[in-house]
Amino acid sequence: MKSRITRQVPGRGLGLPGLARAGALTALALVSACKEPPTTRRMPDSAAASRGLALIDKVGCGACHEIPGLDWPKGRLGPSLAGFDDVGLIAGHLPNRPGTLAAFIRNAPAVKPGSTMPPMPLTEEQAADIAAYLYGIDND
Amino acid sequence: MIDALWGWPPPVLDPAGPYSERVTILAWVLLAMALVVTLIVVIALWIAVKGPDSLKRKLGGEKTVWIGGIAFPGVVLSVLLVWGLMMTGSLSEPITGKEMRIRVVGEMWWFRVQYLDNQGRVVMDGANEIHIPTNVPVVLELTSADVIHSFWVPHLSGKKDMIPGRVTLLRIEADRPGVFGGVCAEYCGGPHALMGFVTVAHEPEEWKQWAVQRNIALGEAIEPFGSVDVAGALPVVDDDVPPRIPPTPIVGEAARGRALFMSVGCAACHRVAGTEANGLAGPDLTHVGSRRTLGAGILPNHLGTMMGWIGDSQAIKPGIRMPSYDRLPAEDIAAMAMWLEQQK
Amino acid sequence: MDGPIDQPQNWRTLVYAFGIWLIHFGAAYSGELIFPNQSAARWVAAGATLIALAALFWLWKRGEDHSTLGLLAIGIATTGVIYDALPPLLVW
Amino acid sequence: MNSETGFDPALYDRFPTEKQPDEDVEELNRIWAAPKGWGLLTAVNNNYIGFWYVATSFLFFLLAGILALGMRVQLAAPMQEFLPQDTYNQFFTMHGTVMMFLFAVPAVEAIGVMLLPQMLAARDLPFPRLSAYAFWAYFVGGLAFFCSLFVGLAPDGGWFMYPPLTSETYSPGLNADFWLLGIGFIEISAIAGAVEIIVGVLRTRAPNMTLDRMPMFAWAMLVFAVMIVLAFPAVILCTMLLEIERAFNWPFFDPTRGGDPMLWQHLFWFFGHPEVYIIFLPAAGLMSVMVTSIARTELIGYRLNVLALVATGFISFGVWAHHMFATDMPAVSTGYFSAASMAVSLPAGIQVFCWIATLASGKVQSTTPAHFVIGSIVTFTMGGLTGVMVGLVPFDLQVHDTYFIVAHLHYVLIGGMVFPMFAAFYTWAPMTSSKALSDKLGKWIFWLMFTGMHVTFLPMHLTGFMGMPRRVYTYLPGRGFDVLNLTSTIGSFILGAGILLFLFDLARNFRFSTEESAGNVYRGGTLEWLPSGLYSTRSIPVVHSRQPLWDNPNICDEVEEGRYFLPNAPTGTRETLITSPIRAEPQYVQLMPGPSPWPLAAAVFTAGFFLSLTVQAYMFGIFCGVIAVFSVLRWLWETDRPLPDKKEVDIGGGIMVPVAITGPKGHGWWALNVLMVVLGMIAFMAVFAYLYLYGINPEVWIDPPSLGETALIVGANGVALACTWIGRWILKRRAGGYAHDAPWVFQAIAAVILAGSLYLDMTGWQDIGLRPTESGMGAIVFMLMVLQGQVVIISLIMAAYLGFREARGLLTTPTNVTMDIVARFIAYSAIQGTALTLLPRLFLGG
Repeated sequence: MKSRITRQVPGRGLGLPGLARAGALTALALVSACKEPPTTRRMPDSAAASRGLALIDKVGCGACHEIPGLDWPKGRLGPSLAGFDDVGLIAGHLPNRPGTLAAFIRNAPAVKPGSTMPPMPLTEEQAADIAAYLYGIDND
Repeated sequence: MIDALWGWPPPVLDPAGPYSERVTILAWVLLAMALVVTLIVVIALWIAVKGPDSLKRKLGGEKTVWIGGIAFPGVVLSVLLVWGLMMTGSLSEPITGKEMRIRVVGEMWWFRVQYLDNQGRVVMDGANEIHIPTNVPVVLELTSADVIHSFWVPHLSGKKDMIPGRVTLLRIEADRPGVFGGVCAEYCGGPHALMGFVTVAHEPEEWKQWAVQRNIALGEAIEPFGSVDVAGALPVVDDDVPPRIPPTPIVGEAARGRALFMSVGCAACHRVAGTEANGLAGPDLTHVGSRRTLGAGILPNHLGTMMGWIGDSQAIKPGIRMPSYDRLPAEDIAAMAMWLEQQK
Repeated sequence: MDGPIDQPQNWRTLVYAFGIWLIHFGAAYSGELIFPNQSAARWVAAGATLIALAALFWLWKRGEDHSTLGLLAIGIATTGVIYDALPPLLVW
Repeated sequence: MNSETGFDPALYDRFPTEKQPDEDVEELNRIWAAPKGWGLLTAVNNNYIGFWYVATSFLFFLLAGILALGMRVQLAAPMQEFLPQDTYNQFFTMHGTVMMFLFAVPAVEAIGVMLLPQMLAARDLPFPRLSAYAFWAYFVGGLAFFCSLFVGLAPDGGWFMYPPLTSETYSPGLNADFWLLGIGFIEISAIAGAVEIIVGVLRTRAPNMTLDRMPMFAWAMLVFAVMIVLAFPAVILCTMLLEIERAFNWPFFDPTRGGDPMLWQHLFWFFGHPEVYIIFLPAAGLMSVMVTSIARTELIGYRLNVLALVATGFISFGVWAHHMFATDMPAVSTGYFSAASMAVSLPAGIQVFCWIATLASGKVQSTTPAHFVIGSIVTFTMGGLTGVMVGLVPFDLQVHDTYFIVAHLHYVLIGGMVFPMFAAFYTWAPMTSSKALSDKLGKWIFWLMFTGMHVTFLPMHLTGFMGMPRRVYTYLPGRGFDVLNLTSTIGSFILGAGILLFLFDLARNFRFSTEESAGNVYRGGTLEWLPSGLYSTRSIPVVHSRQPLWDNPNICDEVEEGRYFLPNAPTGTRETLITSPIRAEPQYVQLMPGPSPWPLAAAVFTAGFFLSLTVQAYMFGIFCGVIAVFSVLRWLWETDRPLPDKKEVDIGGGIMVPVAITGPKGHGWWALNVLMVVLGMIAFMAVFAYLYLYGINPEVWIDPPSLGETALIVGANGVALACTWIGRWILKRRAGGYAHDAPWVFQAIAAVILAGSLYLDMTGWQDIGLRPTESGMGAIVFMLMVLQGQVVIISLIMAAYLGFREARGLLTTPTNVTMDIVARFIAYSAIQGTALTLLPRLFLGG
């Protein structure tokens, strides 16, 4: 039942099997080859994203996660969120969609029973803003 | 959050109490003086270098030195000195012994806070957070457990060093409720940069509630917030007061967290009143769940940050004495964090 | 400005005046060091100030024709002594 | 009074004399020639030592500047990881320490060594081998100290090194020891330099250059050197205390055993604040000299300026505790220091307005030095004004230890010292270089540095108001500091670019040369612009005004033709003219030592000694120490030479003066007195430390040993004192004859008695159970004995040295310089021993 805390590369930390990740990347590359700008896949609202970063700072998500754009803290208890928009599944389970992500941020154990990520003191709108920011992280 | 306490307007120029207020007036006058004198010197230099000959001739003699270098500074300095000394006098009026007393001990790299009764006995322990009522002068007994630190809440007062082997006294008073940030101002090695705390000023009624919530029984004979006498704002507690009962019932994960806290080593350094955790090296965690910050004023305090702090405090504040518990499974850390967050 | 420094009267006045300031300062501060926050320290300071002012007065009377340099040195040293006499008066 | 020494001023009218033969110049060249090749390292002439000294201090300026840039990058944004925490803590400690101790003090001293002999028209400084030793100790020790950074052992306790953070408990590594090591060297070289400068300024001026005609720089250096002599002993003592606490666990600063951490702060700042003026005053002296040449007119308020220098020198000793307002000093005490801090601003104001008035009275040329000088006045004024602000206690308590102070001190130091130094580089580089620096490039450099300086430090005032403390390796995001810090970082790189451009200018134009010089580019009026070689000027002119070169257009030719004092080398060796301290009347000709490898060896082995102690290689340390002492004695061996046949020589114009001299007129007597003042100040500071610790922790004081024992010790010291006098008396009685053993044997007996009485003192305290490791009292009482032990060891070495000289027949009768110095030093030891014994045994015993 217990998962060890690991300091691993981000992809593995999220429990995404290497093969599936490679496949997803290939698929993504194919898709982006025919579509115009790859960022249109999910178009985060930039105002929301900047509100999201401020909230991340204020709430202290960095205590557990390394998050691009956040100088400090860079906690290592949870997985790094670098390259988050490329991740197919949240916590290895849930489809990586804005609504789901926001719900997960706000109350992870409710969305995914057994998650060790605790509920966060955030409103729904705030969680949505943070989700918007996380989708804006582009490490490609 | 503490983030909001800094920045604009600069705390030094944004007083929240009678002591800092007078200093702020002095600061503005001094700034104006500095600006005016700088302008005078710059204009004089301009005349000396590029100015018309008639002005140059007036400036180019010993008279300039007598007026500009002796008479003018003499007057300005004398006035400032008299004002500064009078202010020093009024800010350091003797302590009557009737003020509310709180002891703050500088430790590498956090602040131990102990609320004292009017006999000087500790009635409640805390860390990195000082709660005071507004419009009541509070005398802080400052000392240090290791090296020299310095206590500074710019909104409320100037700073005072915390020196091992000595107790220094600092009076603070807030005239409006609010949350005011503070820092250690004397270099104390290692992560000195991340050693902060918050001072919370409450309306007196609210402060009283806060004290009551913490099981500090207010004695009947003493009315701490009467019009004049604020002596022993925290009243005498009998020595045989029963240990405080943690406010929330211990069930489920939290119960497991409590057991873990006792078994994995936390209890050796931390104290939680009413439990067997009795360590004195680290901050007292009896009311940790109600504190605004973690890690000496650097992180907001909630379940998530508590987990991150326990799991890898060294990544957040390198060099501190608490090790990272990164060998523990996340579930265990979550359980402990849950229990700690219940310690309101 | 008159007062050639190579004349003994001038350089001596210069050194004595500020020497008196330094001794006065040392005496007043020592008083506070030995009797911190006590009224005895104020008496020490008051006594030191009187002696210092008397010494400066003597320095002024000593030379018949003081140069401007000597007078200014005595003036600034006196200002300094008065400055250091203020704390026990104003800081209560 | 027209004469100080009985010299008839009318004799000056004989000058200029006839033109002297040119062959004399060749002899001067031969006598003063520098060794070739690697032998150049043994050179002691100020033209070389001064230049190396300046270059080394500038190297440390660059190194410390690079550290500053590293720190600024780290602070450009919140919570960065460019420099890890412990590296940053080492960086800021080293930046402060190197800038203050290895750059600022040595730099002004170096400029003094280089310029003073020329400005005073002396052949060289009075003790050239001492200068060489001071330089090499600084060079070797400074580099070794800086290299600790590369192995991660650099100190990290801040440049002020407050215990208990720096005590063994909280700084167990070698880092803090390296700080103490580095400071040890700078103490040695600063004191040596101060002795040199005091004697040099007072005794080697050109004839008739009275105190009223001395260049302002010489005045500033005189005050500077006196301040070093009075202030450095405090830091010498407190570094000794800390090192002994760290190495042997004597609790001077440990409050749990009756010590007190505040003792360090008092001792450190008693040195630390005068230190600021020690740095600023020489630069102010340079400013006064440069404004005259920039404005092409006499300095307005010359005497006011001297008054300001002297006043600053005195008052700066009453401001040290304004660094300590936030400790628990009584409010009245803070008032005294606040008042003195206000008073010390007055002289600074006088100087600034003297410069402005001088500029206004002349016609300002738009040159590079002019730019730097004006930039300096503006910047220094701003720093001075923030200084007045922090002199007021209530305001200081708010901004103390914040970035406001960082801004203040950089305004004062950059405006008051760095800008003047760059102006001086441009002004005096033509003196030592065959090519002048580029005036055009210089203006670019100025604007870059000036802009960079203000962009860096002006925002810091606000950063401080916003609550950012000093000495932080990082800061949290979202506190409003970000933009200001980024601005400061950008500014620091602009400043850095200016200095980089200066290096380019140096590389392109600077060509060190002792033969040819680029000439008097900025048309200064003081004597350093006379034509000169390694022997300085051909002949030493009679000075009739403050700007001799302006007032006598022919002076250069007259000097070159040998028409003044000492146009040749009458004794056939290196020599200079010693003049009287106030009116500069010729007194005698001093014989000077030439190149020698021994100062270099002494410096290297001194460095080896301290380094070995730091890394705890004690045996090797002792080995180095012995060689160092031997080297010093070996270099001294040649300095007190038997007199040449001629007892008196013609120094020009038929004026006869003696060759070499003993007693109060001699330059060696003056140097020894300065040294005794230093030792006396160390002892005085130790007395203060004793009384202070007693005042704080009287409960650890115990009753002293018996009065009988005390009387015995004092009696023995009295006998020793008598012996030193008897030895000299016997030597005098042997006038004309052979000295025999008695004179030196009496000195040796005196030294041995002193050692014995010290032993008695020590065992007396041990017998009543006092231990240095147990209490603050034990530590400080035994410390007094350590100090006495040092002078006793030196006394023993001196007595043995005297014996050797006697054996070689070098002990001349009826008086002898070495005998004079040894006897006086041992007598001093006896007096100091008596005082330090009596203090703990009689005063406040319990």
